[in-house]
Amino acid sequence: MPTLTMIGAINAALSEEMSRDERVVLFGEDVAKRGGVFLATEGLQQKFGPDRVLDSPLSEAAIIGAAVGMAAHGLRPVAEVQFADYVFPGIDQLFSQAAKLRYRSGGQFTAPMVVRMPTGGGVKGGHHHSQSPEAHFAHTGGLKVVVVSTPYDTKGLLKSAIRDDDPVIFMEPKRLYRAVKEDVPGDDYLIPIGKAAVRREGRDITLVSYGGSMVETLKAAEEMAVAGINPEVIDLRSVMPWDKEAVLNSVAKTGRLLMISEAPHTASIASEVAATVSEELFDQLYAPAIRVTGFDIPYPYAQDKLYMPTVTRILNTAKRVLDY
Amino acid sequence: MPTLTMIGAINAALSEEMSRDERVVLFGEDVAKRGGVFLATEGLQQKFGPDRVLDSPLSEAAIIGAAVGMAAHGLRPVAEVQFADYVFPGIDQLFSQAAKLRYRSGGQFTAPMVVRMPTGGGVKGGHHHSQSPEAHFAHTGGLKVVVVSTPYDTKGLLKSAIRDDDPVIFMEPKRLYRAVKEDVPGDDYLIPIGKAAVRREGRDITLVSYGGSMVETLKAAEEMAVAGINPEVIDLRSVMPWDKEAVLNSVAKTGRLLMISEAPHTASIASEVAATVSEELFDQLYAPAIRVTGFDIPYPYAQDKLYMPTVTRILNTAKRVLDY
Amino acid sequence: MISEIKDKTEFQAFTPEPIRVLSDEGEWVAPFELDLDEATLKRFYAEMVAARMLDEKFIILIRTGKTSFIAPHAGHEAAHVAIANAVQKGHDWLFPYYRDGGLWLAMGTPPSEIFGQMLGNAADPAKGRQMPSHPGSKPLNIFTACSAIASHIPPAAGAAISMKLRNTGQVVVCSFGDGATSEGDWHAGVNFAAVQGAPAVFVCENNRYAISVELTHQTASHTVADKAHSYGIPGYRVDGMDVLASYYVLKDVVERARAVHGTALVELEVYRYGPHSSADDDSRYRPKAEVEAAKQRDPIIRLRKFLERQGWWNETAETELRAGIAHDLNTALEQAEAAGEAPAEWMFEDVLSSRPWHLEEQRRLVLEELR
Amino acid sequence: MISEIKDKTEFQAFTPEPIRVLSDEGEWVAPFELDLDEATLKRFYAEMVAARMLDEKFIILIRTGKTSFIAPHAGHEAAHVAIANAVQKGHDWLFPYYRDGGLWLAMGTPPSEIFGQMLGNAADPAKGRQMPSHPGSKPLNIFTACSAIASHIPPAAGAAISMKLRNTGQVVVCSFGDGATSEGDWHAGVNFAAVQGAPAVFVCENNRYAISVELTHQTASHTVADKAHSYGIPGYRVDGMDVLASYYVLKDVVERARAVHGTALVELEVYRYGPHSSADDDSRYRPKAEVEAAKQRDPIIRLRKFLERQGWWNETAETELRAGIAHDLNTALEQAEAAGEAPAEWMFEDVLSSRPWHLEEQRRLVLEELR
Ligand SMILES: Cc1ncc(C[n+]2csc(CCOP(=O)(O)OP(=O)(O)O)c2C)c(N)n1
Ligand SMILES: Cc1ncc(C[n+]2csc(CCOP(=O)(O)OP(=O)(O)O)c2C)c(N)n1
Ligand SMILES: [Mg+2]
Ligand SMILES: [Mg+2]
Repeated sequence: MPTLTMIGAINAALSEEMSRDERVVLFGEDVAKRGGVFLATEGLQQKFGPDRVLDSPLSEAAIIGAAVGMAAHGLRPVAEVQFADYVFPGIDQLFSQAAKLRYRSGGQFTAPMVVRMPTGGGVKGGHHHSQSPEAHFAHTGGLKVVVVSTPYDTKGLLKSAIRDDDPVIFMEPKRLYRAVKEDVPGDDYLIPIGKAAVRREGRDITLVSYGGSMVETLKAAEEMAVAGINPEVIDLRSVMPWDKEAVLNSVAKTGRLLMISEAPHTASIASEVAATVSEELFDQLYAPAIRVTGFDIPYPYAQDKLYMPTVTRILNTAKRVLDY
Repeated sequence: MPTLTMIGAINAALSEEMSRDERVVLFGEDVAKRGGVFLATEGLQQKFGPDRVLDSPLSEAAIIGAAVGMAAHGLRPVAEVQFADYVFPGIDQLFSQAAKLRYRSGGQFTAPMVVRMPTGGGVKGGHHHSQSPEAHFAHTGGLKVVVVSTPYDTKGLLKSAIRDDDPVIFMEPKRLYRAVKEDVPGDDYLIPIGKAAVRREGRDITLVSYGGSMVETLKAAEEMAVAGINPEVIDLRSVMPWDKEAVLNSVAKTGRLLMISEAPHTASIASEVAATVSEELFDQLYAPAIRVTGFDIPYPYAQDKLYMPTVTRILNTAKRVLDY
Repeated sequence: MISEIKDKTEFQAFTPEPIRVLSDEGEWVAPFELDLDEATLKRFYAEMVAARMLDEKFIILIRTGKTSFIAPHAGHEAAHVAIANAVQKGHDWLFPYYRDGGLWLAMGTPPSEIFGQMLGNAADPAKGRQMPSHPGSKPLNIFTACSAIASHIPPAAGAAISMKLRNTGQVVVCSFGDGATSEGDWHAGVNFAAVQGAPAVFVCENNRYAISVELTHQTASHTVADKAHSYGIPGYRVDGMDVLASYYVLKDVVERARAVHGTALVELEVYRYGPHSSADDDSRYRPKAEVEAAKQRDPIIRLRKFLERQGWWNETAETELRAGIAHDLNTALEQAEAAGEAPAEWMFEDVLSSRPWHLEEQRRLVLEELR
Repeated sequence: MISEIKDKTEFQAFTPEPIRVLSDEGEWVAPFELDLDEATLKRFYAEMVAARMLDEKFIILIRTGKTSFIAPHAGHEAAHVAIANAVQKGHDWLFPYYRDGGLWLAMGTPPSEIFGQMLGNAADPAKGRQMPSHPGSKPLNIFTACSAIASHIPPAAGAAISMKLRNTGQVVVCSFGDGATSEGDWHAGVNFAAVQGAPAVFVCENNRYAISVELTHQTASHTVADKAHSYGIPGYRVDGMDVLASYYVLKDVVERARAVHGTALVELEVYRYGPHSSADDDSRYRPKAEVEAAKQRDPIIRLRKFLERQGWWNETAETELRAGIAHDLNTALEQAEAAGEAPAEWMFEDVLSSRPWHLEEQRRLVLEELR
């Protein structure tokens, strides 16, 4: 079994899906000749030719919007937005066109497309190479939203996204691109969109996270384990739809929820999970559901690491939940 | 004291602020010659001349972005986006420029500007004349967000917004534009951004809402009162920052929260308020904090009224909270 | 395929004056010979009259409270009929906008479906999801219109790129107003199509107003056609109230797009006789005299004069034509009305390809409330 | 004021070839006489050398791990120096982008501030908030750069409209790359400025690449200058590695903008010698030979040859100049380094004009953690 980084897993998924289905095309800024600024699409233009892997002009509206038209016309486009922060010049195409096409046409036209984007902080990228905009997508009916955290999941989820009949936003925490290698089967496998993964079983507290913050969450969990606490760790993997069942089952068992995400605090996925758990497990919670999140400020360059939930911050907050 | 509709209050606030401060300029699609599609700016070009009230080209990016440049250069622009749904082609200007200018320049440049927009449903406007995008703004550090519900507040809050040193998104529920008239003082008064209003005092349950849904919330409160229940009703008025203190004080008293908003459910202002209250008043809640919201679907034309929280839906849900 | 292109070298890009074939009085003024037969010209005429009568019907729908919104298209009929006749129906793709009522009809959409959409009821193939005046039809490859101005331009570019990549022999024709050209997405979409050499024809129905905003406040470019320079594509300026000029230019450009994967911009100079929409009062921003002057260029009267000159039309034909259309429209409206309201359950369909738990919960909440 | 404009009618918009004043060999090729004195030309030269040496310093910062990102500007120096000398410093406003390192310096920004920004430390007047290579300075009216490509175009338009509405006699000069012209916001901003007749000069530093994407994949327009047609404004195509051509055209255009509230587009044809950024490897997408060929047009060597021809420059002057600049830059860097890290408390400043409860809570959380 090959061991791959997340970048390798993306490349493998794209390559396999392009071989399997000739309707799959890739495009975006720098994806073709250069193979992407992170080299996620390296070698694919050579392999599949310039009609299947295209460099687009520098316009996210053109990229996302063209994907809608291609998808409606029968292709299976995988568009790349170079950084999640740059989705905003194209977000009307996601919201007004991609998300609403099936609905507004009464199911006549659809937009089966994937928009890949490197997301999150921790790479000294400042305001515009660090943001985590998943809440915007999840708040907009008609989109699915995946945020990966492991190479194995990345391959299986990207393949599912490409085969999905809905527009899927596929978010790749850039600080994990080459952070770890893991065994990734060379053959075809799918991971369903909407299903969380239990990364660690436990009974004292449920830590729910996804994407880049899974790293600190798992580290914090290990430290807790050393201290004799037994946390359960859930990786949401999809944030729209998110796996309520998995989360509720776990919290019903532990009675405590700590929700961790590096996205800004207010009106976030973390808010949603915390509010839902608080509502549905009102009688089963031993402590308030608490969030450790990014802050409601532009992402700072100088305090790059401090913006995201640190292991210390997770542990401090977990202590509040556990001691409640 | 003149009695004014919300439209009248907007017009009065703009006119007074323009008289008071010659740096205040207005622009947007159809605001000048036509006086706005809802006539909010009627007569102002005649009064203040074509250099202070401008028709812009049809581009929200141009409108919002130009406001940033004008504000940085020393004007106090009040830009209009014709419908909140159309903020998305210009949202990168809000997020990348307006929201981050003060921060990224280390406080050297600022963007004291107001972006007015008619928001919300109930006018048979379908997907693109009905949305309530406030969560997107509140999730983005560097912006303030006001959603008005009465003519009196509208005048006082719009004046505060114009005088504010930060970019303020000023959201006007279009179904309330001419719904009621009320006494609005002809002289200068301000309502602070960030302060909620208690619309009805009570002790059995706290109903928190804002904007258009205040109508149904207050109606539901009346029906509850008839049935012998005594609800407290809070109008947030600002959703960023929102008045946590006012909400917590009320729920600490009633022990029950029903949060009502017509914006989509997931990762919303309602999620934020429910999550925060659940966290901070864990021991004082008699029942789970529950949300009645819009749905996670494109806004439908045919079921225009059904999309928004109806009085029935509010009452049904309140019953669940009260009977818990 | 290239050999099939009829090369009307008379049609130059970037002409200082709009290209015309018929004068306001219906005289032939083109430097080439008529090569369309009587039947075709009569069809153009009938389609324009039907478009106008559809518009009149829309106005009645509003007056009688049967619909909540219309975007009057009287004055745009020549543009609509020219586009419909320049494409291969059901093969090429259209990306229209809300003011394309006449195009929707001329493409062959059953009028009962049009009325269904206007009523937002169960007769609407789009299930009452959008405001009235938002054309769309999968069988006819009419990409369902979206209210957000110019947001359909990048998707139109994408469909055309798909046609080129897969060499399907199809063409995209995408229409929009003059105001739309100011949006960033308009620029982004046209640029992407052009740089890919995608078979897309972008058609501006330039009525010189975006609601109340005059073209001179919209852009300082001399013509809309001039904007084509920005993308290295030809830009044609055409009298859009001259159905023959519009048709000839569009046909030529569409076939060239098909043959050589060429992108083009066509500006059709039209005028909207009515207000912007049923929510508008155009007397606030434009003088009545201007409207009356524009009507002197009326596309229907102009073609009728030409037909009469040819001896191909008379009052009897006119009466018959109008009676036939009136009957068809009335029947279709009755049929649509009979379908009844869009069921509430439709509200939660077609959001995604299947219904996740959260939509299932939200749906149940509404259905319980209705029970 | 209009009478003050020196009317160099030699400078035509939309020329088929780029406007040049000096040949690659430093010969005068313009159809008008030199009217700049020795001191001015020497200043242009010194500023270009300083710009180049700043770029070299940036490369050292990256190599030594002192900064995390640079956007090399070697090859763009003539553009930067021309812009800085065409404006009234501290009166006019600049809206630069990340590749304007040389402009930042030529405008008179203290090099210690530049290095402070590059280090993101306490010496940065912008408090370490952004990635390196993001110029800005309130005292110099340099609108702080934003990474989001073309997002500064609408604000630049807005500032220019403000200047016109209030008749301040100021001009906006806004610079960006060739890739930026594809963004919707570019179009929206230029269009708004042009239709308002705002005193804005939009300057494209066209280095023919947007990271790896060649201009031919960016747009099919013949030149960037041609895009001006879309807005009814003049578009000038200039050899941007010819500092005199760039200066003369910009000066002319800036003064015209000031006098008649005119908007214009100026395309400066440059080349970037280095990779796109410290994160790039340009050998993946462009041949070394192309880079070497571009260097034959080097703006610094070219002006030096001209100066030498005039008898105004020699090796001694060169050595002195470089030693002086090196000393200044080194001193400035030391000074900046000495300032130390940006304090963590800065993280929660300047988000809003005051700190609401939620930011106060978030700030406390971080400060507690650090304690
Ligand atoms: C993105 C967006 N902004 C604003 C509007 C509101 N609006 C609807 S139609 C219109 C004017 C459009 O004018 P034009 O493109 O010339 O088309 P016309 O109606 O004249 O045919 C405006 C501003 C919108 N629908 N979409
Ligand atoms: C909106 C946006 N999309 C994508 C990027 C990523 N990006 C950074 S620089 C760049 C290329 C810019 O090229 P150009 O405008 O020609 O300027 P140059 O770097 O060549 O000077 C891209 C795609 C960005 N910064 N902003
Ligand atoms: Mg128009
Ligand atoms: Mg470039």
